[in-house]
Amino acid sequence: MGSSIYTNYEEIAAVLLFVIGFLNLLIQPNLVKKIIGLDVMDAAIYLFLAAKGYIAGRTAPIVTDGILSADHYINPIPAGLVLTGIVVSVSVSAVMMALTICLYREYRTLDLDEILVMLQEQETAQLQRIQRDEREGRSA
Amino acid sequence: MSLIQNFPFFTIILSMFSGIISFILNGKAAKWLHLLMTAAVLVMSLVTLNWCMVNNVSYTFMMGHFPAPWGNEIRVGTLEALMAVFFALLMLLSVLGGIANLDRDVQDSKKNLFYSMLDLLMASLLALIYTNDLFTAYVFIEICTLTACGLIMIQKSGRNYVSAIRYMIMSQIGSGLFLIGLSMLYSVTGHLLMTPASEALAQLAKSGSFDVPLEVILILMTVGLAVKSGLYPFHTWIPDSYGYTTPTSSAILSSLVSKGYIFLLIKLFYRTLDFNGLENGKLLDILFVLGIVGMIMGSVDAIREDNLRRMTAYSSVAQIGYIFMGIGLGTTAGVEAALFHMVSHGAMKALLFVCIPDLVDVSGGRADRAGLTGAARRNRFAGFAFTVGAMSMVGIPLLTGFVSKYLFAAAATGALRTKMLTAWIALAISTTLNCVYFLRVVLAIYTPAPEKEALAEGAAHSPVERTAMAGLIALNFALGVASPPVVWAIRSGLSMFS
Amino acid sequence: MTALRILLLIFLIICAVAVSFSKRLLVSIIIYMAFSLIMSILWMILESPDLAITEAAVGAGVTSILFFVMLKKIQSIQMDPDQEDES
Amino acid sequence: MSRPNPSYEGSRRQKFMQWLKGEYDPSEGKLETTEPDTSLFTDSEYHEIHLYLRNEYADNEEHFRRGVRKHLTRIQKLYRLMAVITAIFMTVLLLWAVSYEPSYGDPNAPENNEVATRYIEHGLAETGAINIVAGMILDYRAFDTFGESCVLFVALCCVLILLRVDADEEAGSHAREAMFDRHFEPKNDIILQRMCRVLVPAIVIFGIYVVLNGHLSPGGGFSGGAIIGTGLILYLTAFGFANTERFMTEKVARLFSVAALTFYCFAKSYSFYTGANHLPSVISTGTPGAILSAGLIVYLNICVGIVVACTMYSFYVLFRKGGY
Repeated sequence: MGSSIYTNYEEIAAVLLFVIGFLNLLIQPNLVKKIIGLDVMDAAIYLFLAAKGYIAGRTAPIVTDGILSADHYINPIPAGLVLTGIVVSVSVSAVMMALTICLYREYRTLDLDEILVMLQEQETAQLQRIQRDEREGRSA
Repeated sequence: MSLIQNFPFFTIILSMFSGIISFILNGKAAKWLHLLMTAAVLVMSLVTLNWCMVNNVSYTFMMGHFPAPWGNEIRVGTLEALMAVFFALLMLLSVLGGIANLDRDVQDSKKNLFYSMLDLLMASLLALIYTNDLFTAYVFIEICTLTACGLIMIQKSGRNYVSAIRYMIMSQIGSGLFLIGLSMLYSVTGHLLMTPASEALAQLAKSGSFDVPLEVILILMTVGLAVKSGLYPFHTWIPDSYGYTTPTSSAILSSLVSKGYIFLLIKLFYRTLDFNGLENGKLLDILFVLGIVGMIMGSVDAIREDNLRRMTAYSSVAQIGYIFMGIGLGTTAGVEAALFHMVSHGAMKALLFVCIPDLVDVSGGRADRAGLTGAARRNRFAGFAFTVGAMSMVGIPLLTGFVSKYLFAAAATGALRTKMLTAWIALAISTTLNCVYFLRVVLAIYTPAPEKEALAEGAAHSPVERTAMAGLIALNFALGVASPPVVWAIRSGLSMFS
Repeated sequence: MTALRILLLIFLIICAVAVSFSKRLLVSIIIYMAFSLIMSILWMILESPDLAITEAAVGAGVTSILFFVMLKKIQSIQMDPDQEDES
Repeated sequence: MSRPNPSYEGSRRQKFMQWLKGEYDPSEGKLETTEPDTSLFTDSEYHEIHLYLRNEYADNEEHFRRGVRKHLTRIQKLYRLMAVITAIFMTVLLLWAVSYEPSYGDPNAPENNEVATRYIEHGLAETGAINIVAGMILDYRAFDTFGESCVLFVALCCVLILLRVDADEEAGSHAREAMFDRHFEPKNDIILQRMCRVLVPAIVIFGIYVVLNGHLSPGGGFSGGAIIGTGLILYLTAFGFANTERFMTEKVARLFSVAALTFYCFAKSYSFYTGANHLPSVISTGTPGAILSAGLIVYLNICVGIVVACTMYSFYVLFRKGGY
């Protein structure tokens, strides 16, 4: 382990949040919580980036009093990247929410595992119906 | 700077603009706009390819007024132009090949949205091919993911919603891993453009600082892109997503979208993460092993599957395995073979996905093997197309699948001894398994089934679809017979790639 | 300042865990809203006012509204008598 | 169908073939089936019994359901275990990497290099924007930001495909959606309406201020657009569709979004084209600090603001009613 682990609280929190979001996204059966997990995961990455841009004792990158020295402002790049990223994550969650509504309308449940069971049932039943028809068709 | 050098930029902007404009057009106009746009992209990419090959240079194109470490830029070379040509060609043929099905499957009021998505997908693929900036790559990866999700759910049914949401979940995990890798890369190098970042990385490697983050970055970015392209243990979303949508979507998803991510990965390896340095690491070995496992397990899953479209989707898992195996060999020849296979797999899979619905149509909607008996006798042209695609997948000489298998086998000779033997054995096993499941279907569709003759009557024959299928068949033969120029172009493009 | 930072970070993690363990979806969404607001304060501390204002408008504002409207929609589908008869 | 070889049933070969074909027997391990004594029946009788039994079991919904569920639960348990292991592995990996990263607030960290320095020191002269972040995302790295607007646009397309109720939808969907929407309609809530009369103009004006001052102060097209969108949504919740549709219909939203994106596309293409070909650009940066300064940035912010406001409002409306 390196020494930065004692100073980089934001990054450590970001890693923990990333993993919490990741687990929510993967093993929560509920679709709404999955989407929140996705948002938490994205927010964690943005926290990581923003913490990277911070420099102790400097101010936000908005020119004040005409000072144009790099020693006076924090790094503007991470902020720009995060700004772009937030838009992307909103778009993605909106699409997932729309999909959730459609899935609910179709299957009457928000539980993805339940939905998968229903799908499997439908599929197997269809297959068996086809096979049965065929058998009866042939024996007749 | 000559006008021709602007063409890659024009193709990206043109496809984005047509995507935006399609939003207020009606379905028919949007369709024509899409076809014209793809044709224009194809022509412009061909001109660019010609220019690059004649001058034998690659150049960077500034997106704005600021040069490399400050502004965005794209980079154009023979390899990029070649990929753009093939992507545009396959897009055009896939859309034309499924056009009758599209008219049936997509609601009239949503056609313009569908074509808008296709245009933006083309734009994002072109941007992924050309971009020289990591963050631009991330943004366009997201466009690619969302449009692909739109293509899956365009045919509204519960099953497609489920596959779309599973696709989104897996893809978002991939994007998340890629983005956190990207943030770490930025935090240790301070650059987002590929070339300056790689210079900074070379300095870091020399000074020995940040060794641990560098390794983790490499793992995160590679795994992220591998998840998105569907490498073996992350492939669970593939069969559902490819298996049930409209055929054009399946063809585009399997032959273009996943290839875009793999191309980006190769570019990352070459431009930023130092491919030659990678040979010493374990990462390529892991990719190689996963590729091999994917080649075999994908084929086994395909054998177990009875539904023809799902079987073809599983075979895509195997083919992605081939590509990663080629990259994992760790030699330039391996990457060349992988790149050629990206093109040739695109041609084969587009053909298969486009012709399968025609066979299903003349079998009363049945896609299982028993139901398809005699389908090729009822629709001879589609049967022939399927046979060509299947033969190509198996690797019969004169067809493109043979060339890529040959290239893989030849590339393996240059690799380490253990890798060489493993690759050869895996190729042999995978080819045998390919034979089993494809020839089984070919035999089934040619088995006479007189009692089903009546099913052929209602089936529609669309001349446009047939022309597109003929085009794909010709492409398969052309890549098989006249492969040397393509291989030469890939080779020369790869030499100026990094 | 360091103490405040650490406190906010701990709040963030508590919120994220609470989202996954809360029984009711409405509660999870409100906790997510709180998560976004804390995030926006943190970004203020990290000297990125652009991000803070965006997160406050988007994360705590629009995304949460969309979540609420989605829940409401799901409830109204649930209450729909016609569909119940069909299924 | 020929009679199966008795020694074949239950043999390893048969199990392998079943596995190979991907067949799944839902009654596996649950039912004791005894083969009928074949000597008692003729071939055709045997066949009939066989068929009957198989149909019985296939139709036995409850058995079948439980079988499928058990099969899937087994997969899910494995999947969860894998996910947890991956997560633990990832935590360790990431923490390990973080511990070697540059430390917090370090001015000598590698990312504070010539790129960031130029953005700060020359940003005002080259882009004219006082807010350096705005100058960076809309001028230096404008291609990303154009892509970002397109992501929002694609998301809007996806939601439209999923939720818009069109004329060619199955009959009755419109009526059903309208009925669902009654759950949302306020019953002319006087408190809400009075508050909105005060709040909505303030919110919208604040949003417009944030958009127009994107290059001078924190904020910009995206946050301002989101604020305007929220204001519109509040107005809609208070006064209902009948009032909002006087000025905000689907056509308006669509035309505004497309016009804004088209302007964005052309403006940026012009700047990319002149930049790459080293042609002189007619766009001047103006006096720093004025509203109409910073070249294209203020116009691009307005475009982004329009797109975002329309998109957010459309999301809300589509989620609620599936159309305007």
